[in-house]
Amino acid sequence: MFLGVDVGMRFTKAVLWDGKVVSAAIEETRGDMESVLKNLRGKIGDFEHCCSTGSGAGLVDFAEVKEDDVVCLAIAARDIVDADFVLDIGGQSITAISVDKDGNVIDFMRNDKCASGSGRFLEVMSSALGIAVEEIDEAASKADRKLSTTSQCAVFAESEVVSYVNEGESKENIIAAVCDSIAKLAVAQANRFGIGGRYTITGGVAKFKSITERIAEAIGGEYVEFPHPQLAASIGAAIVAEEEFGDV
Amino acid sequence: MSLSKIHEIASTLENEYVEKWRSEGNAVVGHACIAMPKEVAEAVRILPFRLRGAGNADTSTADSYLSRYNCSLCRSCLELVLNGSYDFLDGLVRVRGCDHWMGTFDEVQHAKNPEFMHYFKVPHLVNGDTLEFFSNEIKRLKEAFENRFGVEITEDEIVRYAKVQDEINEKMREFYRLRFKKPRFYGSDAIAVVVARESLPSEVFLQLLESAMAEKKKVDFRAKVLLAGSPLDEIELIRKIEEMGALIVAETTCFGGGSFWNMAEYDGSEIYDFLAAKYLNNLKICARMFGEYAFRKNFIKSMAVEAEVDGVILQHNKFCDLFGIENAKLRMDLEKDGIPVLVLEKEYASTADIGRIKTRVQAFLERLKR
Amino acid sequence: MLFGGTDVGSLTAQAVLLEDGRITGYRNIRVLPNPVESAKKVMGELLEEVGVSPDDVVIFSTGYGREKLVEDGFAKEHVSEISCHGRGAFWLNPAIRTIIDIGGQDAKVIRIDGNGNLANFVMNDKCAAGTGRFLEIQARALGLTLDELGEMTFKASNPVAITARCSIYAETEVLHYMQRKFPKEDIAAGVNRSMAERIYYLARRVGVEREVTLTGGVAKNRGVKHELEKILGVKFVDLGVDPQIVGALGAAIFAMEKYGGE
Amino acid sequence: MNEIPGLVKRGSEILRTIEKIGKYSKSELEGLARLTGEIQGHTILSFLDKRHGDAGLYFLKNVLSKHVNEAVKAKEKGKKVILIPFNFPPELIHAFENAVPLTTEMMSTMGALALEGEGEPYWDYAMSLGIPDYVCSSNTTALGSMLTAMKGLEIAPDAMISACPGACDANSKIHEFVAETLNVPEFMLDKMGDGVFDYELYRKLFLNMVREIEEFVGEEIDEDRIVKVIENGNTCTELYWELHELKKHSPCPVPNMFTMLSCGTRFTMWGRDEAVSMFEKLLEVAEKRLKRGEYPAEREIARSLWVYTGYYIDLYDLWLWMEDNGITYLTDILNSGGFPQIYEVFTKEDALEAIIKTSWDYQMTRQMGAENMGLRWTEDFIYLAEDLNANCAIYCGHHACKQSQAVFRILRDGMSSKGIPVLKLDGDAWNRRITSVSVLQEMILDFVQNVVAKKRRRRRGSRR
Ligand SMILES: Nc1ncnc2c1ncn2[C@@H]1O[C@H](COP(=O)(O)OP(=O)(O)O)[C@@H](O)[C@H]1O
Ligand SMILES: Nc1ncnc2c1ncn2[C@@H]1O[C@H](COP(=O)(O)OP(=O)(O)O)[C@@H](O)[C@H]1O
Ligand code: SF4
Ligand code: SF4
Ligand code: SF4
Repeated sequence: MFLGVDVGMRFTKAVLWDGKVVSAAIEETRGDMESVLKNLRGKIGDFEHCCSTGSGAGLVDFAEVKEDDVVCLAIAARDIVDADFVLDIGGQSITAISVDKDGNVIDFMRNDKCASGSGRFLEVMSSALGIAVEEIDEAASKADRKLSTTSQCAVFAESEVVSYVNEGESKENIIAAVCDSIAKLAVAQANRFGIGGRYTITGGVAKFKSITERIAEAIGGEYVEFPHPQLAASIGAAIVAEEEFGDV
Repeated sequence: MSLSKIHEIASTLENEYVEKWRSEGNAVVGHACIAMPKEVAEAVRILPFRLRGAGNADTSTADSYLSRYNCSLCRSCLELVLNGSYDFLDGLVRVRGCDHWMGTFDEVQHAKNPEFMHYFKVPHLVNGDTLEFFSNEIKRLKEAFENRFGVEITEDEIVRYAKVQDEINEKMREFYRLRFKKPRFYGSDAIAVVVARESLPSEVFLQLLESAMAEKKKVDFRAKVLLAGSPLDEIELIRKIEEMGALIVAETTCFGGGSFWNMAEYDGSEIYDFLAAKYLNNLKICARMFGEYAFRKNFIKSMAVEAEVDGVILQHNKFCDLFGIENAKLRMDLEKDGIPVLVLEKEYASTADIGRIKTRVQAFLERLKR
Repeated sequence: MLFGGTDVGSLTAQAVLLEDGRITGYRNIRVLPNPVESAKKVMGELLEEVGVSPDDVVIFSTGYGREKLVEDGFAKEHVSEISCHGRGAFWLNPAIRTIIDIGGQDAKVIRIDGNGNLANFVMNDKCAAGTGRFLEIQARALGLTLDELGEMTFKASNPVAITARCSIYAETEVLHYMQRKFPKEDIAAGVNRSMAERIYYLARRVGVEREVTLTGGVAKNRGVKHELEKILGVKFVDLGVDPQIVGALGAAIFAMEKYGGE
Repeated sequence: MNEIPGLVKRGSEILRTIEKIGKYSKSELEGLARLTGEIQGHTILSFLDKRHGDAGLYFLKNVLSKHVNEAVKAKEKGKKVILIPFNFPPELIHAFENAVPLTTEMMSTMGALALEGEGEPYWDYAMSLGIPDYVCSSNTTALGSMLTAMKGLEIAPDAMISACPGACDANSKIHEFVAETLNVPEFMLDKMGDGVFDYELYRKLFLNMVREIEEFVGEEIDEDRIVKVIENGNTCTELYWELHELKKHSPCPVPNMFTMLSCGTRFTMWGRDEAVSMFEKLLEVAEKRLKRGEYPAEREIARSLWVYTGYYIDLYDLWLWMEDNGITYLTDILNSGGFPQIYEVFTKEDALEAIIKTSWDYQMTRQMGAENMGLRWTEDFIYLAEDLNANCAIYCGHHACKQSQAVFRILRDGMSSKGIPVLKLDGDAWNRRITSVSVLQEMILDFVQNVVAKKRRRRRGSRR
């Protein structure tokens, strides 16, 4: 049994792997990481070897190996959905990765220095609108008018939202516009990098169909859905542990 | 009547007159700056069409070429070029405007490689050397047109159209003065007029302008304001500002007043030297001309006095270096001279920004005690 | 005749009532999703408390949704928050020349003349680091309440440098410091200080003339207030009321001045 | 309100202290450096690191400190201080007896070196004047430092030169702002493109400018003096290309920091004897390293070309850290964009023609002032990459430099077509608020290990 732990900026994800996902758990990343990791281990069960990844990989003291998240994402993309490209949208950044036949990274590109295309931005927006994260897709699907969002800054975008609220716009239309603006930034990133062919979208934001559908539509090519996209990097990490320590 | 026609033209790209023009076998070339000597193109019935954003705020394709640090007006225009909205153009004159435009044209070439794109070089300084250079540049522009469209451009024809431009400029000044003392038009009407001018054959425009000037509107306002800063074709934005009571009675931007107010009339001299002096001297109204800050400040101040305004709004698009820096300096200096100033930073065509803008404009009006 | 003002912000909404040139009551609530509803609710509750019928009050609105409130007849006129904060502060203390108002979404520095009229103002046009929202996000990351966040400035021995300008990136910085086990007080104090620095540079643009007061929700953050006084080299004048109600008060004063007769 | 300390004053004080440094022992030095503050301490020590021989100290003492202190003392000696931008050859001013150049970007660099918070106070100061926060930080910081430099100091410049019209609006505009604010004359050039007519115009403007400066300074350039300046420049050029040749060895014997030392010299002392000695030192150290096969890491993993600017100051020892991790910093636009040449000159006229050519082809002016900046930039770097055998490129620059950002796509596509991967950093050479150095390090490592070195290869390939 191999454990992959991905300590992201927003969430810490753990996956127990044995040729397939046996169990998985997610906790919010906090200042006090010891208790976060303890909770996760409690939820996930016993493991033999562990690999950690993500920006806080170094905080997982029980991990025997550490691996970069781009590597883990590439492995997961190739092994799970056989994709040539990954577009990862996490709490704070958008990353485009190209993957070779064996699941190695060919090249990757992380986004411009601005938080507005990130998952955290989506959270801030939805909470300003009083929409729970789980309801985003449903709300967005009820939109009946397309609003423009131009502001590229997360913080300004927030005042745009307030502005729309004042104009009496519906919550649904506004959240759809927010999803749209995140999708647009992701698409620009994908095109700049040159994503084409078979690709998948991972990271917490890929859970929202209202965003992935917009992206897939704009990029074209062959989009494959990643099952439990938020777990992608932790799955990759678990596979790394398997390759390091397993007897394959 | 004509005014509503003008508004219609200003809110679309390819208009019916351009369609007709093309169907008669005439060419249309895009350009992006008032340094473009219109009469050289018009002399052989090439219509110079100024690129603009037409209120388009969606720049998702352009953003994968230009960066988010580039002016949103440029990104908007690039988007329209990439998505085919400007396919009715027979070519582009890459007028040396600001750096963001230079980058934009580099990307146009990289992504689309248009068949005709002539680089028209416009100096940033005005002196004997640059005028001589610019005069030659205008000749090279003429030659580029001749080679591309298989025509011959004679000096007589250029002179003929220079006189047409003189007539339009004079009419425009007259039209602007109608807004000064007892305003008969909204600023949004005036912007529509100048935008239409950049999108129409001269003869058509002149007719529309004349009949529009005969119209009379009832105009409500709390304060009279002069608008300056970066180029602006956002009629919707002006309308929103005016709805709050800040009537734009004068403006010095390069779509508007700046494009004709100081334009010299043909004086019978050598045509290319004349055009060089005419366009380069007029360009001093733009922040891209260095060493001419005093000229711009005085232009704004004198127009503010003539139009009896209560205050000045200096606006610029986010990421516009030229006007962003210029406005910081102008704000200090105009305030020092007792002219109340509001600086507005905005994203091109952002309807979502409107709330922020409204609060500022309202407070500004309150500051003016109106 | 009573005069009322409502001020709806991004986080809180206030109502104030004036009678015979005196504040007869005020109320401060968290906003509802719709600003018009917020204004009606806060004023409704206040009127009920004071026992006055809405028909006997002339209401001016400010803040978000101020025009809408006029459109549907709830308020008689609307005035911008900028003027209202200026007028409210001046009414409370005519020595005031500069008001620094920091709310959830924006920060403004307002200068008024000797008659209480608006002389000049700036509003943060920039990245949000100088707004209350910035503090909220960091407080959450630190696991502190807003009240606690402010107090930390006085407990810290060695404030950290928060360098990111964007609140979302600053949040990451805060998390990093926490994971590296820096004392919470030092991180929180760093947050307060960086906030004060942003405001300082905004203030420099219109200049700060004495006397100066601090309004808006962030005035309740003692840490930011202290840092700001230090960096500006001034002592803020206490207006003697809840600093969040100054905007609504200003609106009520405008109503009184316009419809109060004489 | 609190005021910011004058930059030049602080900088020149610190540098004067550094001049005494030769006398201290290593541990004393460390102690002293720490006293100057955490960041400054790191920075100063990284100059003095032993892999640089005595080149780092020589730079601080005889290049940077001299450059600044000559300007500080100019008034006393009745000389005029002329502020020049980094894309203008300082040798023209060195040709005058009674004028001293002060390079604006050097002042901002000093700010980064000398002050707690690096260039940030100057950036903030510019914000307080209402300069928008999106103007490239290089200029914003420079403006803040130029305007605060005068505080409590003798060093208000007497005139300014702007070589940027045609190459960069933001830069030209900031210069205009400063000239207007300080009310000093501004001499300007204009570059329109790459053609013969464009050169003709540039040349005329340049010669005019020289006449104007001569009038302003009240001195005609002396023939012997200007010829000497060019000859010194020629010697530097030769040494510069020798250093360039050395960079072709792998592992690279030229320490990462030398890129900055050589362009720092180019921007300030070129044409002077000090510059010649500086380049001799650089070469001496590099040759010694080559002979001994010295390289800080076990292996040279990445040979990186910085396609725009790097860090002007070794914040948190970024360059040392790179070397320790096997990442070589080959060169960047500031150091290579000029492709300096040798000029044979006998007369004042020859010498001026040489300086005009240099200025026309100077770093940044050459690329940003080109007809198509995206293409020129890309061509230059593909050439350098192939010449120096680079295996990756790293883009960093100034926050919001629209010039390079606008055409980055073209550069990346071009480099990729040659198989050279490009990492884009969103860092800023003067302002760590944009991205902290530790984050940049992480990004560089991720890129180098995974894309360049392909550190992890899966043994048996994918299950697929
Ligand atoms: N249940 C949830 N609660 C909050 N955010 C969620 C949830 N599910 C998905 N998200 C989205 O996913 C993002 C985090 O994605 P993730 O890939 O875990 O980021 P990171 O690895 O940077 O921590 C959040 O910012 C949010 O937009
Ligand atoms: N009790 C408190 N202690 C410290 N800070 C507070 C407190 N209450 C509010 N704040 C700060 O004030 C901000 C909200 O200010 P407020 O003036 O109510 O904003 P708005 O006008 O946008 O509703 C919050 O973001 C928070 O930073
Ligand atoms: S504050 Fe805005 S512009 Fe700045 S980094 Fe954050 S999201 Fe981007
Ligand atoms: S708004 Fe400014 S940056 Fe944009 S095109 Fe105009 S001058 Fe250039
Ligand atoms: S080219 Fe870029 S970094 Fe250089 S001065 Fe201009 S905007 Fe700044």
